[in-house]
Amino acid sequence: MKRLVFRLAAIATIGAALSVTTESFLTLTNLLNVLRQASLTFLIASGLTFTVLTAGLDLSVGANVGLSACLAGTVMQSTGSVALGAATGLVFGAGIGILNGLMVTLLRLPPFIATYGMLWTLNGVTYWFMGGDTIHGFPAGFRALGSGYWLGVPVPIYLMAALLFAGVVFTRYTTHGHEVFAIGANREAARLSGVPIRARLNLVYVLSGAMAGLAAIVYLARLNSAEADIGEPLTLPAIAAVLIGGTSLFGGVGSLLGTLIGALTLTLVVNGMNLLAIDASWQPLVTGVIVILAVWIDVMTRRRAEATI
Amino acid sequence: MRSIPGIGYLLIALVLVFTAFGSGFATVTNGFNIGVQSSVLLLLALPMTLVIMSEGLDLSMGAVLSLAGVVLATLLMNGRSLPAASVAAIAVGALFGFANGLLVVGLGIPPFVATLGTLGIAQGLALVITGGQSVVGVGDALPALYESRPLGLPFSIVIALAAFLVFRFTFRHTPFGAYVSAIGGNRESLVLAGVKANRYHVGIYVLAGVMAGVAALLLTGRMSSGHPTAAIGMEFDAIAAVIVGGTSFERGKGSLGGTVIGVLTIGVLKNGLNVLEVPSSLQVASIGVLTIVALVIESILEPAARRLWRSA
Amino acid sequence: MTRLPAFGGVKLVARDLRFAARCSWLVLLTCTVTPAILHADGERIAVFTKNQTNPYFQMLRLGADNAAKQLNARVTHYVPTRPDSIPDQMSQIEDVITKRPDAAVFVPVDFKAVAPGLLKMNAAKIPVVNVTDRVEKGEIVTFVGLDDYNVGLATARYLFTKMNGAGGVVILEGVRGVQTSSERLRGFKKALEEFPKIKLLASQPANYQRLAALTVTENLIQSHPNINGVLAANDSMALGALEAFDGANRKVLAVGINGTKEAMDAIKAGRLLASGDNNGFVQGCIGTMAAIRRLRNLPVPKEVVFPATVIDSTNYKAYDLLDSQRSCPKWESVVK
Amino acid sequence: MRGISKAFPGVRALDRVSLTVQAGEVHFLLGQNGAGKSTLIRILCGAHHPDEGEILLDGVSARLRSPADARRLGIAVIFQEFSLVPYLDVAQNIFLGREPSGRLPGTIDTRKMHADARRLLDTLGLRLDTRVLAHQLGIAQQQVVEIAKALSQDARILVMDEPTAALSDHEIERLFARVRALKAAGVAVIYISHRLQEIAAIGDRVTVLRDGRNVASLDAADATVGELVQLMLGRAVETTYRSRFCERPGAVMLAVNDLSADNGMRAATLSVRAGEVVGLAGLVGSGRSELARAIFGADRVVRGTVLFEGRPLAGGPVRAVRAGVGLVPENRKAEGLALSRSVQDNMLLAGLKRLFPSGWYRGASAVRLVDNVIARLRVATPSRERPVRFLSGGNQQKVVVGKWFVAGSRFFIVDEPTRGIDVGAKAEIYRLIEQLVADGAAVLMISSELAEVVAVCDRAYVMRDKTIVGELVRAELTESRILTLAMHHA
Repeated sequence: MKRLVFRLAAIATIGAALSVTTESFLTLTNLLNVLRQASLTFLIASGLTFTVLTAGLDLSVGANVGLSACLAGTVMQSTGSVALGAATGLVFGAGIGILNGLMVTLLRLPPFIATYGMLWTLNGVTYWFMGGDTIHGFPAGFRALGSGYWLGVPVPIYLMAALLFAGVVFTRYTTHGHEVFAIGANREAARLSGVPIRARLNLVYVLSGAMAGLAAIVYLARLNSAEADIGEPLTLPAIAAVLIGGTSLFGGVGSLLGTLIGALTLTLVVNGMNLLAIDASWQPLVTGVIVILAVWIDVMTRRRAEATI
Repeated sequence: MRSIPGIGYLLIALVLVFTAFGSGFATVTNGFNIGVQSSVLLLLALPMTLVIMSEGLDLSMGAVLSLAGVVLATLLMNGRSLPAASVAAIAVGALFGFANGLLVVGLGIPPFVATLGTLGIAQGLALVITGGQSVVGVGDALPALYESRPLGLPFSIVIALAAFLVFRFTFRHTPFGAYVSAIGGNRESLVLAGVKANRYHVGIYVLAGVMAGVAALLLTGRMSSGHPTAAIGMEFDAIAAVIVGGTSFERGKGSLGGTVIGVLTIGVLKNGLNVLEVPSSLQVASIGVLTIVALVIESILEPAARRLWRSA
Repeated sequence: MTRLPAFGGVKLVARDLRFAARCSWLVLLTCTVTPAILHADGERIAVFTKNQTNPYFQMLRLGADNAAKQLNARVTHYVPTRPDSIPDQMSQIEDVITKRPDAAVFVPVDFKAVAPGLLKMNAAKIPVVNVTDRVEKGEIVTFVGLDDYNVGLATARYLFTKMNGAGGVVILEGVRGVQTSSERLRGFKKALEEFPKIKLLASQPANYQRLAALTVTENLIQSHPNINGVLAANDSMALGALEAFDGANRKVLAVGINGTKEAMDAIKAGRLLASGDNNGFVQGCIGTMAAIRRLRNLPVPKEVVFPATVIDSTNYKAYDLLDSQRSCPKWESVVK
Repeated sequence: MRGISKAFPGVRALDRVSLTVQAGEVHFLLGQNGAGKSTLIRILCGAHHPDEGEILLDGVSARLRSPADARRLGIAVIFQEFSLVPYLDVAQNIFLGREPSGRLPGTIDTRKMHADARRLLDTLGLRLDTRVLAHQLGIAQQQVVEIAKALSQDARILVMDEPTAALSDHEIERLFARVRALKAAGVAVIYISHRLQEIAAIGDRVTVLRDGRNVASLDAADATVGELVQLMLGRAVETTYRSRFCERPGAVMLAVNDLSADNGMRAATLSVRAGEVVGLAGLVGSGRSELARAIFGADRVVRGTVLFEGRPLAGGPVRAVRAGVGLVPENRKAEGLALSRSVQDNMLLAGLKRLFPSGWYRGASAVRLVDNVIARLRVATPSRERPVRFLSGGNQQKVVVGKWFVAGSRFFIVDEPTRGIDVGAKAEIYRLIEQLVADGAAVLMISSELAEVVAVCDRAYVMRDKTIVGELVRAELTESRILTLAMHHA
């Protein structure tokens, strides 16, 4: 818990600084706007958190969102049924997750190189499949999922809350959740305690893929169109959110609440930069610095912890 | 490492297929085309081989190359001499290489996250310096050098060959090559042998940065301008070439010769697909699939060697 | 209804392989048969475009295909593997030169950086028609494209008049450093000078991407409650901005440029006010026709610049066609 | 080396140990596992730093801060775990860090390096192409290359840790000839081995360590095997090992028949009955842990069968745990516990499937069970939330055993249960084992402490060269019988 308090304090300071410098920051609509943007990053980052908990990583989430959104959009257009389209997106997202899982478990490939190869393969397939076309014009009801309001609160925020709840239940109140943490903390000890390593790793990568599929549907609704390069700018912020949230790359330590806080922190910074009219080309620089800072803190806390063994 | 890795046969097969189907593929000019196009990639893939052999990864090479190119072009535009501007570009590369080294070796940050961070920083700097514009007016010293044909070969091919020979010499005939394999294979024994392992480990990343600077010379000469996002994504082709060439992530297994074959395989694949007029979107997917296939082959061959080792 | 690209894609690949086979057979033939006879028709045109992802270039490629079919020539498309990648386009130019196409329709990724590539094509005596982004150096048969400055100016003027010359407006720029976005921005700024009471609240780049435009606009809405108009450098960004305003339950007058299919639907539905015509399809047609005319030694003007027309709810019908229904206008009707 | 002390969190490895070695002398260093031998060696070669004490070279205090210092001072070490780099060839491995410089500055004279390497290997009687990569070598060949690597440093002090463990008689003879030559050349050799008969062959003096303290230093001539064994074992402080032994063992719980596995162990046959504590004794490298891992399914079985309560046990640890088998691994920190997680999380890990078959984890019942086990095993921890890394060695071991309590295991394989644990906690572990067996469970205990095997086990199997070479029933179970079986050479 100590780690989360430290991160909440960080958000409060950024928020305070912004509210002082721009008067439009501390308005309800802006806060809701930040929450909605953060909820989209959180969608992808939540699935990613599980892979990082097992000391692995899924670099293909961005490309996964791109392909799943295009496929879902195409099916939605041709069959006219939103449900079928959404199902396609989720199924394809999870399917890519299964492929990643198999590469990590059966072929025992280092997770980040396997998913890095998958990232470029998916990019190629999406470009070829779309061939430059875009699919647009989805029914209003569906678009509400992305940009609609319910009781004055943007819909994606409910989705974020539901996902957070499901994630916390999974990590704290299911045996599989505990086993995922154990695999990350000490994989050999978990194996020798009868934890089915392969099954859990596959589960984790399927979750990551499925979350990317879900995010694809929400982006589809929010953007009201499917384009080939929709997923390209999403991978780095998702990884940054997980790391800023305190989930350690070395596995076994972290939480979904932390990832949510990470997503919020990142979105706040970008929102702040926009409000302060800072040129957009500074954003990759700032994100890069934040990622390194977050991981450095993770390494330092880990070193201090290890010193006591 | 001594025998031709399996990928050598794939390269020969590709060449045969493209010669049969693609008209104009098997001509001298097209051969030079492949050579010129692959030379920049080889300059990135050579140091990337050493990085991967030391169980690391450098995602920032593409962005650092673009940044170095932009710095080079800006200096040339303001009238600086070619040698001075070139030294500055290579210095920028070395600086980012050193930063990567510090983050990975000094602070112990996992390599791909550290270099993901520096990628963002290098790309950000390039965008900020140029405001997104490409930098032209680099004068004619660099383009002339690039168009020159020492020994009858295009300049960039000569540079790439020279780089390969230098790397091969240092790898074979100086301790550096053995130490890189030791850092990946059994780092503790290197330390116990009294070698300052950290120094060499940082050196690997500095070398990657320097080569990105050198590659920037070629790319800026080729485009006679610098562009902030010119080489984004090239680091993936470099990593793919190294893996396809048989270098593995564990235990310091690596071969520079294999990497050269990997680079040529990708060069031939791209060129051939162009000559065959296959839709280019398939080209990106084909390189991704090629990498995964190479990884699969390696993981199948590998366990045999790994089991022996574990029982020792 | 958009045709399903998946099947189109497969068809494309099959046709290409057949084409490649035929082509190699053809080359053998040309080595034996004197080349002059061949040039009567069936010329081979190489079409270079910037990326796979922007619908504008997809329209341009369709235009080129349509023109080639009409004039019995053959077209092959070269698109960089990585969107907007300069080295990729350079490599493709070099590869294509070995294939010795009869002519090239060339949309440079970066109008300054790809000059060496153009010079190589000039050296190889391949006539080049420059489309969309005007190249700085190198010989070109003609330039076919839009006067981005004028279309920016006309579109901005249209928006400001609809806002009866008053209120706050936000500009969404394209990819910084690309000629089309800097020219269109210059046009927007010129229009602002003509309407003193229009206040420019903010001007941010959104890289011609819909998602970026959505996020940037959402944030701008927070800091500028009184936005009345959105001036976007292309349709994707305009529609992205509209999504943001929908998300904030607010109405706004928005205009874009390119006249894409999606913009037509939005204008028809009354969501989008207007779109500057930069019809990629017609540019593809005229560019290819110019190349073919040059090969058949027919007169080709130094440049073909389309007038700046603004498409709105009154005249969108002429542009609201399905891809399949579109066909190239006659050369004489466009080139005066 | 005078008055060397070194403590790691939880255990005191060396307590004011002194060792004096003359030039031209082969000095044997004896002691059971965990007696502090390898820690002393790591201090000598600069890998560890002593808490107290100093190292004198030719009477002068030497500054030994890093391996580089050690090498400069002419100290060379052959470690037990191999230090070869897999993808470098033999010559590169031998001269790692000391490559002969070539004509140009900074380059290597590869021809000379390979020639020197071939010469060294010849003196050790190994016909080998020096261009072969290390990962392609057999174990014995790797061992010889390690020795060649140490000899090539023409060191003044040479340390050899179990050099002959995997060598044939012929290769051992060549090695001894080489050692005698070094002795004549004035090199001081520190030789660590369990093969006491080698002392007579080349030894000059012997120093015995036990539990991190000097026990005795004497000339090789007047040291008999029996006397040395007594010194190594010493009279363990009278701890209450076991009150009563099992008279009427129950049904056969575990039956292993002609078992071989991919980790090198081969053709083992043994059985364990309910209520019994069966020992598995043998020297380092005799394959005991490998046998345990094969039974548990941690390593792949190549031949033979494992029957647990009549049913075949195959398919990895998942099936073994579900069937009721528990493994307390030799290396607690690496294979037994997740150090960063709490006592409760560690204890529950193996039993999750059994306690919550539905998959829903109920905190309340979990807490009750863990508190019950903590009380029963008397685990000294301020709270069940405490990360295991802060516990002492003994308590960490109790948490591992507790893990199998929670999983309801009926058969416990314990590998070196009391290693690196202070004497007081050892008695607790023995009481625990007795409690397990009293409840009808069965225990297969691997231990290198012969006194422990004799005092705790109902009967014991002895292993040598990766297979079982004999079984000693209760009556025959004495330390010397075990040792002779374990060391009897060919």
